[in-house]
Parts: sequence; C-alpha cells; structure tokens
Amino acid sequence: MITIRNLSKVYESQDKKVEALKNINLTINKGEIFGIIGLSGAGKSSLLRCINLLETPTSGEILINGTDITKLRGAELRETRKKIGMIFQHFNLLMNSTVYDNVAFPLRINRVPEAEIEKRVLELLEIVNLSDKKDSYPSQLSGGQKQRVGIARALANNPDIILSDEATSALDPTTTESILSLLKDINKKFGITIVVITHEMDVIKHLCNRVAVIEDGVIVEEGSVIELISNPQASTSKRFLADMIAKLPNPDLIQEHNPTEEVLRISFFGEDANKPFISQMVKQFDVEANIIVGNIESIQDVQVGSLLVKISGSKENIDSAIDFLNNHNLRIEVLKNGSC
Amino acid sequence: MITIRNLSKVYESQDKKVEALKNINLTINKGEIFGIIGLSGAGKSSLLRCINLLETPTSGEILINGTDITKLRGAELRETRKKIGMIFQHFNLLMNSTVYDNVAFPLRINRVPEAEIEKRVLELLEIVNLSDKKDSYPSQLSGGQKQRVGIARALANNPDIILSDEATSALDPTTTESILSLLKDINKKFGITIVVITHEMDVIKHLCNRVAVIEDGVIVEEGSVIELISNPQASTSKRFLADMIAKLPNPDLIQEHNPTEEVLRISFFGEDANKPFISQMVKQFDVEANIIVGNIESIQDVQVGSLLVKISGSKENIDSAIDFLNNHNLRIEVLKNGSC
Amino acid sequence: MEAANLISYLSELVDLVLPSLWETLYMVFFSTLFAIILGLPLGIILVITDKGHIWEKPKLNRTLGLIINMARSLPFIILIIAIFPLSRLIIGTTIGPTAAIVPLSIAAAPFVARIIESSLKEVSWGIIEASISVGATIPQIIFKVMLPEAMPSLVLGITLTVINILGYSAMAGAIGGGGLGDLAIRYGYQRFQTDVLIAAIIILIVLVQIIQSIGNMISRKLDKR
Amino acid sequence: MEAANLISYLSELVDLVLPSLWETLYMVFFSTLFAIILGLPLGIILVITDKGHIWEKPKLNRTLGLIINMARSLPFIILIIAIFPLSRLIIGTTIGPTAAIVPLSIAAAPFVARIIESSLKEVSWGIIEASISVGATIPQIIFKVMLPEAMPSLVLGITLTVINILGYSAMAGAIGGGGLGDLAIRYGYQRFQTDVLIAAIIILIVLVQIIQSIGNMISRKLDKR
Amino acid sequence: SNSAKTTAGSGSGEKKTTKLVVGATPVPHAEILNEVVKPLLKEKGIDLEVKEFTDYVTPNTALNDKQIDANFFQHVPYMEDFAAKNNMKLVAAAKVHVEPLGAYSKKITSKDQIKDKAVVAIPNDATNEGRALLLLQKQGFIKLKDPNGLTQTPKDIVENPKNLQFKELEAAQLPRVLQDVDFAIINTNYALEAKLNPTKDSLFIEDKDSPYANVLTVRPDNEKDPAIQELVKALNSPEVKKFIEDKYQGSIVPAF
Ligand SMILES: Nc1ncnc2c1ncn2[C@@H]1O[C@H](COP(=O)(O)OP(=O)(O)OP(=O)(O)O)[C@@H](O)[C@H]1O
Ligand SMILES: Nc1ncnc2c1ncn2[C@@H]1O[C@H](COP(=O)(O)OP(=O)(O)OP(=O)(O)O)[C@@H](O)[C@H]1O
Ligand SMILES: [Mg+2]
Ligand SMILES: [Mg+2]
Repeated sequence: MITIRNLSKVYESQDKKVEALKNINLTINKGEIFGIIGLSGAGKSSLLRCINLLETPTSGEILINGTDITKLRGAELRETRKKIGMIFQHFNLLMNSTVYDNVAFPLRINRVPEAEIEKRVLELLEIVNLSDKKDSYPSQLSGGQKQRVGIARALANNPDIILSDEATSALDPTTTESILSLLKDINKKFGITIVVITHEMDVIKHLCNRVAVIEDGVIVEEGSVIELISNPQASTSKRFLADMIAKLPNPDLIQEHNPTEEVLRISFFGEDANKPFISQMVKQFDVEANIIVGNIESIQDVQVGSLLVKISGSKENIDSAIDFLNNHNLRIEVLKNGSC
Repeated sequence: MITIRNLSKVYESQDKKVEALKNINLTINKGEIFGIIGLSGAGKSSLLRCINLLETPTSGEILINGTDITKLRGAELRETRKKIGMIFQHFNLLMNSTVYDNVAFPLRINRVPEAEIEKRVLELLEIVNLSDKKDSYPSQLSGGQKQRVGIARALANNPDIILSDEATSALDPTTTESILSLLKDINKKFGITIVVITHEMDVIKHLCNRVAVIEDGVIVEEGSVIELISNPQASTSKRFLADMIAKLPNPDLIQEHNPTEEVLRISFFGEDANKPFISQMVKQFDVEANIIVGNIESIQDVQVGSLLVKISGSKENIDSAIDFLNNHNLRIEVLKNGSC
Repeated sequence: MEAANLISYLSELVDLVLPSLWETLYMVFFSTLFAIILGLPLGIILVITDKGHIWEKPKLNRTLGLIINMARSLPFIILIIAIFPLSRLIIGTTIGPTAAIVPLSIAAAPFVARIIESSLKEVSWGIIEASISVGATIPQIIFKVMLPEAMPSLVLGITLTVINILGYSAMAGAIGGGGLGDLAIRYGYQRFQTDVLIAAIIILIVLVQIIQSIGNMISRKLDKR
Repeated sequence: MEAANLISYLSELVDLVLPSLWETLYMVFFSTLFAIILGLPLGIILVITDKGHIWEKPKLNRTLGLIINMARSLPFIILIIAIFPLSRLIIGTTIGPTAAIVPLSIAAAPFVARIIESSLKEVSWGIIEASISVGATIPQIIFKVMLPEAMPSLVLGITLTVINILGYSAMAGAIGGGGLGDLAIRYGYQRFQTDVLIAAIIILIVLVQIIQSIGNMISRKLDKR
Repeated sequence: SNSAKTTAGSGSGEKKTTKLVVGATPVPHAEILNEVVKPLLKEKGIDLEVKEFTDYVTPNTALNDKQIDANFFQHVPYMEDFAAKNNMKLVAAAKVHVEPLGAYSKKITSKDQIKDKAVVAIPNDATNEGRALLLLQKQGFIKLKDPNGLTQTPKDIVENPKNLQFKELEAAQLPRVLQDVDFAIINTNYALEAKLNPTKDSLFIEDKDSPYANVLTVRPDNEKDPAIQELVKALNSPEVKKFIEDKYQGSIVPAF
C-alpha cells in the first residue's frame, strides 16, 4: 500500500519557484492499478518520481507498506527501490549497452546468477516482442522499441510496485494492448501494485481500478474509474472524457423550427444501458429513432454510453418519448441549433 | 507535392543489416494531411526522416515539388529544408537555451530581424500554451511541455511542409486537440502539407485526409481515411481499427440454445448509418433491440460505426429482422457463443 | 628576526615575487588566448570532418590529426628552438616573456584542439539533426548549436588548458620568460633558497585554485541540463 | 657516404635511439598506469561528491579540488624534488627511469582526475536516475553505469594523458630517466647533432600518432550512441 | 637590434647614458654583474641590464641576433664549439673566473675509496658532461676516445678499469641525489648552493689553470665598443676580484 501524506514539491531555480505538487494526499491500495491523469505540466511525473524518491519531496510523507520512505537511507532505501520498477517517460537506457544488457541491468545490480538472468531476460524480451533485437544498441532502435526495453527492464526484478510514466504513449495500439494485458496479468497473478500516468483514456478504461486527476499540482478528483466516467467533476476530468460524450458532427442535422424532428443526447450509465429503451420507445410512441453518433462501452463490466439520436414523429409523440426516456432515469439533453 | 519513388533504407552495423524501408512508393499531395501508421519498428520514423534527408536513402528518389532532393547539395538543400518543419519524436531541444531561444532558433538561422522574431515566438508560445515558461530551460519542463516547444519550433519558419513524428503522443487530450486544430488551421489557411506519424486513431480520424499503413518497411495499404476505416485490408490496419469494432464485453451475454435471443454485430459505413434502420426493424418485426456496446462516429462527415445489438423476439421475427438488415447493405455478423 | 629586518626581508621577497607574478599572468593570459585562437578551429574541424559528421572529410581529418600529433610530439624545449624563426618574425625577438608566448601558445594549441574535440563530440546528435533540419549552415551549426551546447564542458577544458599552460610557463625561463615557475626553479631549485621557492609555490597554488574555481563556477552557471 | 660507412652510421644511431625508445615506453606505460590508478578514483570522487550528485559531500569535494590544484601548481622540476623522499621510499633511489615514474605519475594524476571528472560529468543524469531507481549502490552506479557510459570519452581522455606524459617524460632526463625526449634535448639541442634530433623526433611523432590512432579507434568502437 | 644604445637626455646639460644588456646565468654571473659591475658602470654613465637565463643555448643565439650586447655564462671551449657549430662569430672579451668542477660524495671521503662498479652521477648537459669526463680522465679513472674532446659522453669511453657506472643527470639535481650514488661530479655553483664546500668537501677538483675560465662573450662588431670596453674593465677590476674572493670563499677563483 502506498500512502502519500501532505506531499509538496517545489522546484527552485535561481530566479523562480515552481510549485509542482501542492499538499497531495493519496492512498493507493495493494494490488490496485491506479491511474494518474492530468494536463501536460500538471505534476504527474513529479508525483510519480516522488514515490520512489527520485525527486526529494519538499515536504510530506510517502508511506510504502507503512514505512515512511522519506526517512529511509542507504541500504534500506535501496532495498525498497528494488521492489519498485519504474518505466521512464524518456526511457533512460544505457546507451553503450545492448538491449539484453539493459534488461539484465537490474538483475545484475541484484546479484542474480548469470544463468537465471539469461532465462529471465530472454523471457522478458519475448514478452515485449524484442527477441530479435537483443544484441542491438538503443541507438539502433525505434522509439517504441526503446520504450519496450524500458518496460522489460522495469519488470525484470519482479517488483511489488510498478511506476509507469506514459509507458505506452509511444506505442501503437497492438503493442499497447499486449503491454497492458501483460501488466494486467502480472497484477492479477502476483498482486502487484501498478501506478500509471497516461494520457490515453483507453489505458484508464481498460487497465485502471481507480484514478486520480491532478490539476496544477492539486488532486482535484479521485475515485473509481466508473465514478469518474459516470460523473466527472473537475474540468480536467471532463476534458479527458470529452471523447466519450457524443458530439454533433454537423450542425445542419438540427433543422430549426422543425417540430417533427428532435435531436437528443442520451447519456446512460450502468444498468440502464442494458435495457432496450430505444426499441421500446420506438414501439410505444410511434417515432423513428436514428443514432447519429454515439458510443456505448463496457468498462469493467459496466455499460457506459452517450448517444446522439434523432427522433422523428409527431410533436406529441416526440414529447411523450422524451418523457418516457426521462422516466428511465437516463440523462436527456434536447439539442438546439447552435449547441452541440 | 512529395513523391517518393523506390525508396529503400538499409541500416548497416558491424555485423548485421536492418532493412528498414523496402522499395517505398508514395505520393503526398500539396495541402494534404497525410498519416503514416504502423506498428512500433515498422519504419515510420525512417520514412519521415528520409523526406528531409536526415536519413540518407540507400536508394530511390524523393521529389519535393518535382525536385529530387537526394540530388541537392549545400545551399539548395538547406533552402528546401527551411521550408520543411520537423517535430521530432525525442524533441531534440537545445538544452542550454531557453524555451524562447529554442523557438527562435530556426528564425535566427534564417536571419529574421530580432523584432520580428520576438513577435513570432511570443505568438507561437501563446499557441502552444507555454508563454509562462518562455525563460525556462528544457530540463525544467515536463515531457509534454518539451514536446510543445518542439512543435512551436517546427512552425516558426512558416514551413510549406510539416513532418511530425508522434508530436502529440506525449500530450493529454486537451493539448492534443488544440495542437491538432492548430495544424488543421494552418493546413487550411496556408495550404501547407502535413505528414504525421501517429499511433492514435483519433489523430488519423480527425486530422488526416489520407493514410499509408507501413508494415515491416513495406507500404501495405494507402488511401483515404474513410476507405481505410470502412474496409481495412492489411492486418496492421485491422489492428489499428480494432478499437472501432464493437466487441462483446462479456461472453455470458450470449446464452446458448436460446432461440429467442440473438447477438448481432452490425457494421455500417456512409449513408446507411443515416437511416433509422434499428427503429424500423423494431417496428416492422416486433423484436426488441438492445445496444450492448457500439460506436458510431462521424469521420470527416461520414458516419461509420459498429454496434453489438441483442435482438429478442420470436425465432421467425428475428430471422426476418436479420434479413431486413442484410437487405439494407449493412454488414451483419451473428455472434455465436465463443466468438466475440 | 627583528621587526625591521623582517619587514625589509619581506619587502625584498615581494620585490622578487611580484614581477614574476606579472610575468606569469601576462604569459599565461596571452598564451591561453592564442592557444584557443589556434586550437579552437582545429578542434572544431577535427570533429566536423569526422566520419558521419556534418562535414565529412576523412583525408583532411587524418592530416589534421597528424599535424596535431606532430606538434604534440616535440619536447617543449625543442619546440621553443624549432619556432625561433617564427618568434623572431612575430615578436622581433626570441627572448623575454613576450617571446615565450609564441612557443607556449603553439605547444598548447594542439592540446586545446584535442580538449575541444572531445567536448564537442559529446553534443547530442539529435540536437545537431534538429539544426540540420531547419537548414542551418555548417558555421551556424558550429556557432549556434555545437559550441553553446558544449559550453559547460568547453569551459572546464579551457580551465584545464590554462593550468597546463601555467605549468609549461615554468619552462619559459629557458628563454628569459621569467614568471613564478622560473623563479621557483632559479631560486628554489638552482639556488636552494627555500623561502623564495615556498613563496612562489604558494602564489602558484592560489593562482591555480582561483583559475579552477572560476572555471567550475562558469561551467556550472552555463550548464542548464 | 659509402655503404659501409652508412651502415655503421645507422647502427650507431640505432644504438643511441633504441635504448631511449625503451626507456620512453617503459616510463610512459607505467606512469600512465599509476596516474590512472591514482587519478581515476580522484576524478570519480570529484564528480559524485559534487552538488546534487549521488554522494553529495561539499567539503570533501572542495578539499579534494584543492589538493588536486596544489599538485597541479608545482612546476614539474620542483615536483620532482619535492617527492624525492617518496621515490626513495618506493623505489629505493631517486634517479633512473624507474624513479622517474614516481614524479611522472604524480604529476599526471591530478590531470587524469580532471579529465575523468569532465568525462563523467557528461553522463546523462536520466541514466543515473534509472540505476538509482533499481536500487544500485554507489559503487554499482560508478562501475556499471557511469564508467561504461563515459567510456568512449574516457578513452580519449586517457589518450590525451598518455601523450601528455610522453611530453613530460622529456623532462625526466633531469633525473636520469633518459628517453627519447631527453635524447633529443641532449644530442639535438645541446650537442647540435641534428641527425639524432631528427631520429628521436620522428620516433616520437610515430609514437604519438600510434597512441592517438589506437585511442581514437577504441573510443569509436566503444561508442554506441 | 639593440647594440649599445645611446640615449640623449632631455635636458641639454645632462650626461649621456648608455644602456648595455647582458645575458647571464644566475650564480655567480648575475650576482657579480648586479652587485659589483652595475654600480661601477653607473659611475661611467652606463646603465647595465642583466637578463637571467637558465639555459645555455639561448644566451648565445640572443647575442648573435643582437638582442643582447654580451653574455656572461660560458667558458671558452663551449663558446668556440657553439660558434663553430652554429656558424657564429663570437669573441671572448674577458676572462673573469674559474668555477672548478669537483667530485663529491656522501659515502666516501677520499678518491681512493672509489670501488669497482661505483655509480657516478655526472651532469647531462653537453659541456659539463664532457668536462666531467675529462676530469675523470685526468684523475686516471677512464680513457676517452678523443683525449681533448669537449662534448663526449660515456659512450665515448674506451677504457674504464674501475667499471664506473655513469648516471647522467641535470646539473642542478646532482647535489640532491648524492645519497643515491657513490659520488657525483658537481659544478661549483650547485655545490655551493647545496652548502658543499668545494675546497673541503671535494674528493678531487679541477685546478685553477683549467681551460674552463668563464668569459664575457661579445660579437666582433661590438668588441671595440667603448661601453663594452668599460664593462671589460669593470669585470677585471679589483672590486670584482675582492667580491669573488670574499663571497665565494675560494670555491670560485678569479681568473685575472
Ligand atoms: N540507426 C539504426 N541502426 C540500425 N537499425 C535501426 C536504426 N534506426 C532504426 N533501426 C531499425 O529500423 C527499423 C525501423 O525503425 P523506425 O525508427 O523507422 O521505426 P518506427 O516505425 O518509427 O517505430 P516506432 O513507432 O517504435 O518509433 C526498426 O527495426 C529499428 O530497429
Ligand atoms: N527540474 C525542474 N525545474 C523546474 N521546474 C520543473 C522541473 N521539473 C518539472 N518542472 C515543472 O513542474 C511542473 C510539473 O511537471 P511534471 O513533469 O510533473 O508534469 P507532467 O504532469 O508529468 O507533464 P507531462 O504530461 O507534460 O509530462 C511543470 O510545470 C514543469 O515545468
Ligand atoms: Mg511527465
Ligand atoms: Mg519512430
């Protein structure tokens, strides 16, 4: 378990101070996959780097399994760090070592016997799909390949905690998916805790249990992924979720003063989505419903969605239909010309 | 216009050769936003770097507005390069210069008067939202902030062509969106050609006119974004689009030997999507339809989507409904237990 | 020792040491200046003409390397003689501190070239690529990219050079250059006057310490990485 | 000159030059070795005890810097005398090539320390952070990360040192160290035997050229960036 | 460029001063010039500037190039040898003193105690090395290829019955390494500086009629210059004689 208490981080340069983290309080449970999202420059990397003390906090405590690591020194701190794998935003590979040696590095530091190292490294390279590059040097790799070396290195020591700073943002969807399922797998199998920084909602949706939203050094929202998605509070969260909210592609679709047509945004969450409300509505009220755009997803077994639907029919029927939807506990917005 | 003819690139190191690009032929029209997608290590960066000759092609020609730049030397080559802005995957900023000076750099190279430089740089920093960091050094920036400096630098010279190597992959959705709309804007206003490498389908969908898919150094598919999305051929393309195809979240939803329920995947593209086929089906055949998951998007004003719909009703009605959908020129798959 | 005696003794010592200090400062300053003027372009050319760099010229690179190595092969005293004609041409004389600047500069220049070479080699290639991509000319890449980026390390290298020249300047005594090193040798080594020796050496230590501290400070100030 | 005369002339020249060559190689090899043994740890400690580095120790850093500067302040000939007791202790004598290795090593060690310091400073901090994050100890960071990453530049620095020591070894003649530089000075410079001078210098040039080429080659081989 | 320069004073009534630049090695040459000769010449309206050299080549080249007017550091054999090899015309204007080369030891007290295979340190510069060997020859320890050659080295020894082993060191080092060798041949000036007494401590020493008297060296073109003549006169004056005898206690002998 990682508990962060009153953590602040101020970067001081000659002339000015940057308050990157302001009084952060956060608990990340054991075995949890915890997401951190926020705009560029919000303080995500700073927060993550404080967790293994790469960045010394200006004030505050960081408890890992109850021990305040900001108080640890020397061997104790090193032993703690060995159990925390870190994937860096900028890879930080040994430029004069091969891919193999880069992945073997934490194991060698840990004095693992060479035979065992070989087995583990080859296995990890297999997982990140770089077996054929094992004797290449980082300068001979593509961006994504470098990132994968960094991922393999972070996993090498079988850590209890993995800190991942945009591990997959340089990767294509396929590779991303395989890395994510790998992370999910080891999370399930070994109960390791994973903290990920990401810009990709997909990563949050498919990987994380809980999320913290950081805005300008402050945690503005924290909770389960479903909570966040169903009811985003902070403006950052809303912006991140903007993608998930159906938007009108073309304003012409709303014809003004046409009483026989209406464009609705129907948002739903959880159980509601499992009911065939559209087909029921169509049948009960003799209206036609056309889904213009929309998105219904199953996030961690909960259906979440937002549809933009054009309903046509008589004025009364449309009104009744909207009433019907409203009674189903769906969030309904009637879009007017100009809004979207 | 950029025309690439029979381009090959082989990296040779002491012991082995890597054929990164194999006989690439490609035409990128003036004013077009052209996407390059492919798995990590496929050769995207290599291709992009050949376009401004940062990488010397092993063989082949690269014609920019009819001139084969592989034949250019000295001043001619430099003048051509000045009109090509490049955003690097790894930023490549001057570490000992401030943000301001980094963005001013191409202008100073171009001997633009200092007063003009100031105006332009401040304007660019405004655009990438870094005005407050103008006197910071790259080491004091977050990953995304560095990337934005790189973007501003690439735009500084008002280039005719912009080459972007994953410019937005380190950026959060909001910043990404503002950068993308900036690129789109300048593309529209000044008719500049933009070549983007990306892993994000969103970027492709919202920004690009045409896309090339590169697989292991070979262009396996090339065409308009709509074409690609509606009918992906190569396995890479399919994998990239996997996100857009509705997948069954939970296999339990298909109950075996239940003749009164059927789960369909309905894929549609273009006009079809504008018709209220579901409500028509529901009414005509007395079935209930429940959208389990799905996604309907408007990509460059064309509706594209894939829905997973559970239809319930009598066996005959279901069959008729499926027939009805088939006749509407929709792609229908009936999902059996085990498939998804 | 009586107070009056002590004072006269000290003033004698100062009379001996002070002019030497000036000679040293004079020789070291100008020698460093000229060594950099000569060595900087050589170092730059060594780097940019290397394989895969921005102005690949294998032959020029090898020839220059050879010339630099030749200059570095000569024992300093031989070098002094070898360039007598040059000193005479430039300074009009072959003796005295001014004349000593000629061999000192020429002895230090190839060293400077190598030091600068190794600093410039550390400049990240990605940054050079970025400047190539904006159409920078070779001089622009050198002066606006490579030198500024390598500056912290160049400053340390030049500090190293200054102190090396200070060391070499002790040998300038051979041609009447004078200076603290020569004073130490003449009085301490040849005349066994330990007091002068110690005075000279303390001043040398202070000098070196000051030079190194300034170098470190500037380098740290410039380093924004 | 007649053939027989020429041969006897050449054999005489070889008789003169060959032992000097051996003396030079002997002195340079061992001096470099000991200079590195002494200077490498100093250079490493200078870097890691610096502000913000992995073993921040401002006082140690300053003290070490001072000591290094003091050693670099002494003119070589004074240094030779200053460490006579040490030479006597270690080698049992203060004269001859073996004895010359002591002052040569000690003169070169602080130079090596500075060269190594500036190479190690160029190691990317991100890479050091990565090794901190896997729990590497300070020695592990030094030996498994900093040194291997800086190796190409370290090799160039050591090449520079070897050639510098070669230059200094010419002064080892003062205490009977012999060597090519001394030969050039005594025969070429003092006795006006131009042939010996030229022979010695040609061999020196070839030597320097070989050393530099080997250094460049190794450095390039090791550089995978 | 500057042979004895005559500078007219600004006032018409003032005496003319002439400047002389003389190159010299520190001990005793520069001392003699500075402490005795300079005041003497001042009375004659001659301003003497002493340029110290620690090297034996540059004072001659500087003289030949007319950068200095005279030098005072060498003996006649060296001067002649140097002039011949470098195609120069140098003239010995005045013999001043002899600095006898002597043998010293920390291990033995007389030359009879010199054992077989004894290690002897000798100066490594051409003049002093040759001179040391000639001294050893005169004492009967060795025989040289050329009995009168001035710049020979141990390689030119044809007979070495005691199998002396030679260590060639810089002249100034010799007193310092005495404890590391059996004996050393040391120049008087260095012996003096190291507090060795040539008359008492030496095993053997050159005699006074050594050809190695130190001379004031000038060029043929300024040999007759009145200022130079004054300098010669001053160097051979009784004041200098007394100075040498008082200050150097017999270890340096006046040669006039
Ligand atoms: N300098 C080099 N030497 C040897 N091989 C190289 C070099 N640069 C790239 N490669 C190889 O060429 C192939 C293509 O690399 P490239 O960088 O073009 O990939 P990419 O498509 O940009 O991948 P990514 O999305 O991961 O950045 C890769 O297999 C890579 O390992
Ligand atoms: N070494 C530093 N010195 C000064 N300011 C810094 C330093 N490192 C980071 N900052 C500043 O602290 C703030 C937070 O940076 P951080 O790297 O944590 O952001 P981030 O959320 O990771 O952003 P990104 O998504 O762009 O990587 C930024 O405003 C950044 O400019
Ligand atoms: Mg970050
Ligand atoms: Mg790439």
